[in-house]
Amino acid sequence: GKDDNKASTGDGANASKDVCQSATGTGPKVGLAFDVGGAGDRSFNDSAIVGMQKAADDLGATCISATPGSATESDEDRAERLRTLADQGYNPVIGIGFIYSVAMNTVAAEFPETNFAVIDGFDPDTKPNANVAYLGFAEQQGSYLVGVAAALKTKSKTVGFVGGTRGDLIKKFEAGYTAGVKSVDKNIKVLVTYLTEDPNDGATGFQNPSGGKVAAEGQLDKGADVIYHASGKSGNGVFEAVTAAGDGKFAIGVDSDQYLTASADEQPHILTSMLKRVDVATFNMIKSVADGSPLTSYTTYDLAQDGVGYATSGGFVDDISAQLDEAAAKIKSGEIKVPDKP
Amino acid sequence: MAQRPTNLARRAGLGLIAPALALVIAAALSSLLLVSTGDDVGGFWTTLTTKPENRNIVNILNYGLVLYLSGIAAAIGFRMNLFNIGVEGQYRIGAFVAAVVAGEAWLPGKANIVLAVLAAMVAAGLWAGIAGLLRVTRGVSEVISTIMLNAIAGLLVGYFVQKVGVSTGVSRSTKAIPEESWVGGIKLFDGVPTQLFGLALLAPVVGVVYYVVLNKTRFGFNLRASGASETAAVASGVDVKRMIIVSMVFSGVIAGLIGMPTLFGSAHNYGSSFQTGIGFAGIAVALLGRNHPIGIAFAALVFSFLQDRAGLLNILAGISPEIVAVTQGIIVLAVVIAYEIVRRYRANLERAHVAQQVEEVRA
Amino acid sequence: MSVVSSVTGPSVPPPTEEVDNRKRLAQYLLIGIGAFLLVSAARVITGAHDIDSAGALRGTIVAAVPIALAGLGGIWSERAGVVNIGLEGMLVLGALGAGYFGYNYGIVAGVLGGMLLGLLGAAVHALATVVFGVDHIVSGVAINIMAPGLAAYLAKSFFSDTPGGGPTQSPPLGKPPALTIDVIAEPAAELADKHWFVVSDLAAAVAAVTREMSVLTLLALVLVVATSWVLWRTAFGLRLRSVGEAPSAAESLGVNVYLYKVIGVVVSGVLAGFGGAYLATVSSSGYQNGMVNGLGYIGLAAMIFGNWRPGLMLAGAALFGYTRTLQLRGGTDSLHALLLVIAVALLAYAVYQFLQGKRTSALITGGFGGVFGVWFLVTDSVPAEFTGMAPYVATLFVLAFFSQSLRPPKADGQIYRKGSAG
Amino acid sequence: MAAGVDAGKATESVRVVGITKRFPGVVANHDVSFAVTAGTIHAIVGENGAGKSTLMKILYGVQKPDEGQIEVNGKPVTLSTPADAIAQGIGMVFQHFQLADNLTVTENIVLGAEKLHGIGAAARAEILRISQAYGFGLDPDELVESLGVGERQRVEILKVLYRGARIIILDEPTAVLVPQEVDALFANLRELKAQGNTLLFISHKLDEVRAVADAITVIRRGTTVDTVTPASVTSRQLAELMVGSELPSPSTEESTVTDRVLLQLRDIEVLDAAGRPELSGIDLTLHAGEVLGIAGVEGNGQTELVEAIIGMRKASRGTVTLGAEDITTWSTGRRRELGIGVIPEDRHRHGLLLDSPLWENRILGHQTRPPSVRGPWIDRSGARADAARIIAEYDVRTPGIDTSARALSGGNQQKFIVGREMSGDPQLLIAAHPTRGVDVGAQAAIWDHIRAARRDGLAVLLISADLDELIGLSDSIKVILRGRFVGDFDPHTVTPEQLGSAMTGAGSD
Ligand SMILES: Nc1ncnc2c1ncn2[C@@H]1O[C@H](COP(=O)(O)OP(=O)(O)OP(=O)(O)O)[C@@H](O)[C@H]1O
Ligand SMILES: Nc1ncnc2c1ncn2[C@@H]1O[C@H](COP(=O)(O)OP(=O)(O)OP(=O)(O)O)[C@@H](O)[C@H]1O
Ligand SMILES: [Mg+2]
Ligand SMILES: [Mg+2]
Repeated sequence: GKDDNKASTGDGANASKDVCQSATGTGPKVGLAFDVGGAGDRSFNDSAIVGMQKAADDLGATCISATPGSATESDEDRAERLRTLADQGYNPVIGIGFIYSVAMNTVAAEFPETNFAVIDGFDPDTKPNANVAYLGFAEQQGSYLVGVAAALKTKSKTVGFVGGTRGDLIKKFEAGYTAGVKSVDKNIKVLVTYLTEDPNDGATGFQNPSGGKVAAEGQLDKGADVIYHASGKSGNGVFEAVTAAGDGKFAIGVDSDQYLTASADEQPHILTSMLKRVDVATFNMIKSVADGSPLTSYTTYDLAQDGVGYATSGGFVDDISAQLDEAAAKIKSGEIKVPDKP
Repeated sequence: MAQRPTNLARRAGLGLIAPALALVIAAALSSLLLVSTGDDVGGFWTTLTTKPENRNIVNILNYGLVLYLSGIAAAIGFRMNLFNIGVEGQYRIGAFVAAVVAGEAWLPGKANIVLAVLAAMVAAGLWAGIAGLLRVTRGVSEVISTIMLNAIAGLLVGYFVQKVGVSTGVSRSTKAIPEESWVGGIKLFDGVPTQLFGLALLAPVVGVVYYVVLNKTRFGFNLRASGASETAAVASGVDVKRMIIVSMVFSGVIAGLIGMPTLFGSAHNYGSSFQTGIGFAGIAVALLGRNHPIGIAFAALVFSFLQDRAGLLNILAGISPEIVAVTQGIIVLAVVIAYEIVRRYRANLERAHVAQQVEEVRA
Repeated sequence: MSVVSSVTGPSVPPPTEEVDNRKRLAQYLLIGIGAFLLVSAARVITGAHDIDSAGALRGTIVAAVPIALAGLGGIWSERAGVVNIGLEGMLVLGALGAGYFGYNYGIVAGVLGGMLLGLLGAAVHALATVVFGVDHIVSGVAINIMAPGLAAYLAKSFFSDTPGGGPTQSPPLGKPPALTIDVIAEPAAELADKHWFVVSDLAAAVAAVTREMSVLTLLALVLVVATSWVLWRTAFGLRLRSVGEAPSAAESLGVNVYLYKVIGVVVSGVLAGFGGAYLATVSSSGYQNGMVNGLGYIGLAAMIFGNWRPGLMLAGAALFGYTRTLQLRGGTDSLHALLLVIAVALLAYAVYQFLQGKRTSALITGGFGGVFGVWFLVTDSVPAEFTGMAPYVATLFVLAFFSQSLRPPKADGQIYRKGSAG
Repeated sequence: MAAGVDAGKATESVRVVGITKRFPGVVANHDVSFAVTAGTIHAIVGENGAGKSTLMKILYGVQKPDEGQIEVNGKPVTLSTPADAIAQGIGMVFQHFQLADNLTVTENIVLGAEKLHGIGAAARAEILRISQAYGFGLDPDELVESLGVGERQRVEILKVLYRGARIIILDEPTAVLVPQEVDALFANLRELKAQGNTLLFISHKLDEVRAVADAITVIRRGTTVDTVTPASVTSRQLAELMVGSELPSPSTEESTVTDRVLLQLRDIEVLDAAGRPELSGIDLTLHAGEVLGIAGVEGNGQTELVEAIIGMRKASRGTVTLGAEDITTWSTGRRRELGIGVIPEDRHRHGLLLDSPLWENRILGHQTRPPSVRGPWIDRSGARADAARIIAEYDVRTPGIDTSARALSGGNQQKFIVGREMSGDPQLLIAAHPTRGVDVGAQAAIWDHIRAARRDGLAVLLISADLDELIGLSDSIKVILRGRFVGDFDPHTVTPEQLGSAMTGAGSD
């Protein structure tokens, strides 16, 4: 259905009122372990909090959130965080970000009674973990859709992609986006820039607005008029550059509906956002525990399950929603197989 | 002469007063900050003062020993008046190379470990050697070169992980080390999930070697002499250029070991969740420990302890854990200031003593 | 007496400072012009027009300014004899200050606030190093540990619940005023797009500085010039430098050593704070945790690169900013074109060395020049994976080839105690 | 007797009464009282560590006295910083020059006195004027780092004159000067005196003190012993006033020179960074049991000569042979192993690890030889034992071998270095200014040790600015000028004046 893909969420405004302070239910006690930065990123992490909020409202869930103090953490530190949460009787314990995969693999074995989940996670070894759910997303599918949007909106036949760190995760975004663009017009040029090659250097990749700005300016100067970013907060720089470039130049947000959190003068330039429904994944995990049938092993949230999608806020894509939904339908039906590697 | 024993007694006392004083200052300032932002001071202190659980003790030891290696690596440079900021890059090069070598498992079982560790030492040593070479041949300040080499190391490793790495879901890492080449942990407590990294025992060994080489050998003397007074060293026949390169390389060789305990003890591959920043922490640890093998050990434990508690702070006390970085910084400053005050006082004692002797001899 | 002095006096009186400076200036000018022609030629030959496009140059300026401000801070502090590794931390504090004051009291207050927090960081450094005589590096490192933690901690209490902001980032800040002179910028831009030899390059440069030129950028440039004037042309500067060269001599002439050291450190903090504010307002649109990410160290490197002098320091910062910008602008082809520039430059330098009679070094330089030349010829772009290293490798190469005889202030990093004159 | 003190107040430009200065544990000055008549040259003498420099530093406001008053021109004053002293018209030339190498002569002079003539052309002109008035011949724009010792001292004096000081203190100004320079200096002093200035100066060289001073105050162990007029005392009596001991004078016993050639330099050339020769055509032959003295104005290649012999500088031409070995290409380390002992010119930079204990300093320069090392290992006990031996044999005044070198007075530091370089039986001893700034007692001891070494068949290369020392100790003397040897002299016949003129190129050869 059409509306599923358009449902907008990840409204950062919610991030501010901390659900873990307010919630007072009798439902599941949820332990949320974030990566550096944590709640309030108006994106990925806050999307999880939105899901948590829903669980608090619908299931009476309560929660505690734990965040690292420094970016220089080891898997031991992460494991200890998860342990402490499990130890305190939180269940489920959800790691927000694949960075928790290794730690989760260690700790899950220690607490067989607790249910764990890792967003974007994976099992680093060959021993399957009975009590861990790996909640992945078909980012390439969502990216494909915004790629189609970009292709339909570009006048200069040149679009751009700005990635944080060059790693398999972000490559999925690039691959889907490029495929989407090419599906509309093979001749549209896709400029690709990554802010760093060092996958362990999140700061340069995802907390680097000035870098994102320069990268976007470079692509704009090369004629790009739509730029999709998968670079966390570096995206702020992309928005800034695109806004400065003036009318007819657009940026595409990522993870949550970034139109809603953009400043007033940036909003006219935010074409859409690739929605990664971390909130859905989070809520489902909590619900599954509440229902006594906890999720385990791999679940991929794709278009079909409303796990990814695109945002319509601002109404810039209303005129092309037909094409977008058609593409979405084809993907769901499997008619289109979206590549997840460039 | 008469007051000499009292002097000694006072010196001994001073040695203990300094750190205590420092910790008090640090505590006071951190509390002040917490109060000023309306955070739960009580919670902060209960978290920091309650005895860590056994598994936390193990974690603290693990990280502390790793930090110790890093601290020694930095200290070698410092003793030679070389400001080697490059431990971070050398550590990552070493860890990556070891991970690849061990992952390829050209040799069976334990031999594989030895080969990988040696590879790490060599790779990191050579990487550090670049800075030394640039310094002696081209007069490039090691401060610049190591800063640049850190960045290059990160990018190189990142690139090669993408190239040779295997995909694990959404990220890449080097091939996993075969199980027979893992280094089992050492069980400190029963019923505790965490164990002491087997290779963490490298730390004390390195510490002893560091101490012996530096204080008991000709080489160590030359190194310290070059650090204390380059001119005097040259005049007395020390080949300072050689010493610069050698000490840079040694510093790197130790830096190469930093990643080993984790690599063989828990991670078993080099991936995107492999810890960064240990090299920089090592600089602080070395300075806090005044480049002395024992001092560095204390410093490493303090840092590791705070790091561990930081993880709990916002679960148990709802305090944002960044405060711990502030505490660490304050501790470093407070300690060196306290030590400086004591040092001056001691210098006076000694000078007084000298003069007193001089007077006696004259009289 | 005259006899004696004629003996002890060196047979060839060394060139005076004046002449020295003028010669140096001329040299740099020549090198600059040469480089410019070279780049222009490379651009025309390779068609990699982004190598000195207005956008690239503008990006370079914006990238270089924070580095240069940190480096300038370093010069003030180390000329007064206090090593300042803490610049990194002071940048962070500056960025936070800009975020807090900028959001609450407007952009001007923001910049001033950045300077203020930088100053506070420096005050700690001054207290530790000058008053307590603590090892300068220890104090600096401590500040670099503290500052990011403090910033992140305070950011949480400053910016949570702010519209458009969050626990890890300030709300978007207003932009400081920027100058655009369309009457010049427009035609210049057009001319630049013609891609003519030299002309278009000049035009691009003009266009770069006439559009969206932030007043903060201009202020930064003014500060660089002002610094070299104050430190090398005024009595105050003489005293400050003397404190870094020979504190006990200074004290024996009635100069208040501590005072000037403190001033040097404090000014360096203010400059670094300004750099942080620039990051948060011009380079990007607000404060954000982790946004400084090592720039302070790069600034330190720029200072050493510049041999503790503002002019060369600026060159170092520019070199870094330029290569970093090319990379971020996806400059696989621009960097490829740069290979040609490097190759020719090295070969030219090799010839120069040869004429100087330095056969072996000429051979080595020439060898490298050849390598780069071949690399340029056999490839048609630098793999994107490697472009990230450009800034760092470039810096190392420049230092390695034009290896300087560094001349840090003589008492740099030494701890001075009152009353040890004589 | 007590010339200064009795003179009428009106004509006194400086009077100190009951000055006491205690340093942690040391009484540097104890109840020091004396007065300086305006327009006179007043000398202060006393052994190392007697408290002369401290007293002067107090007069110049560098250090505050614990007790006592200071009167300048009849008015009581408190001098808590040099600025105060300068304001009172006091200027001081320190024992260890206070100059910034990396600044120009002008910058060094105007520093702190920028108010007077700014820092630009006006100041430069004023400096030139003074420089010419006193025949200093200084180039205002030159970097101090490129100046020789004599010039540096003239810069120091110019600093004082530039500020219009009327009371001028000079702490051991002649220690580093050759006779001609000393004469020139004294000429300047007399001229300054003639213009009504008051001068206070310190020296260990009692003859010159008597030659120039109007009054002499003797300090022993921090207190004023007496103030006398030169006419009323002999140098010998002065020395006895100072130390209660006789004034020693260097003198060789019968020659012990053998015909065994030990050190041989052939046509040595050393170039500086810019490729200009610092040494050229140096030929030298040194026999076992011979003391070869090198005379020369500082900065004419003595330092380079030493560095070329011990391998710190690579000779661009020529050969160095020690005994049978051609050591031209050897490293410093190997050369010293072969048995070269060095008493360096700058003990603080080249001779000691100031912050290391004495026993570790014993190892310095002997890292490859017992008793301080065994194979690759440091022989701690060996080194400690031998350090203790040195302290005993060479009368180094220190509480023990664990004391840091910095805490010793320069004289004692020097004695320790001499002892160290004598051990490990060297064949060649290079002694550069072995007794500079060392008091008469210590001087005598060091001279004895050099003679002893000579008797034991060592070859000694003696470099000194103290011509009496050279003449007294050497078997033959070479004069070095602008990096070349310009004359050989027989110490038994040559006079300091002859040497001096050869050193300054004014000589007939
Ligand atoms: N800054 C100081 N701190 C502690 N003690 C000092 C200091 N300066 C001097 N002293 C003490 O005061 C005594 C006098 O020192 P001073 O330098 O005045 O001797 P001096 O007469 O100048 O000797 P010399 O003839 O070698 O110059 C020294 O023996 C030393 O013990
Ligand atoms: N800043 C200081 N701190 C402590 N002691 C000092 C200081 N300056 C001088 N002294 C002491 O003063 C005494 C004499 O100092 P001084 O330097 O005058 O010795 P010296 O014999 O004159 O050596 P030199 O001839 O090299 O100056 C020494 O014992 C030294 O320890
Ligand atoms: Mg003295
Ligand atoms: Mg002396």
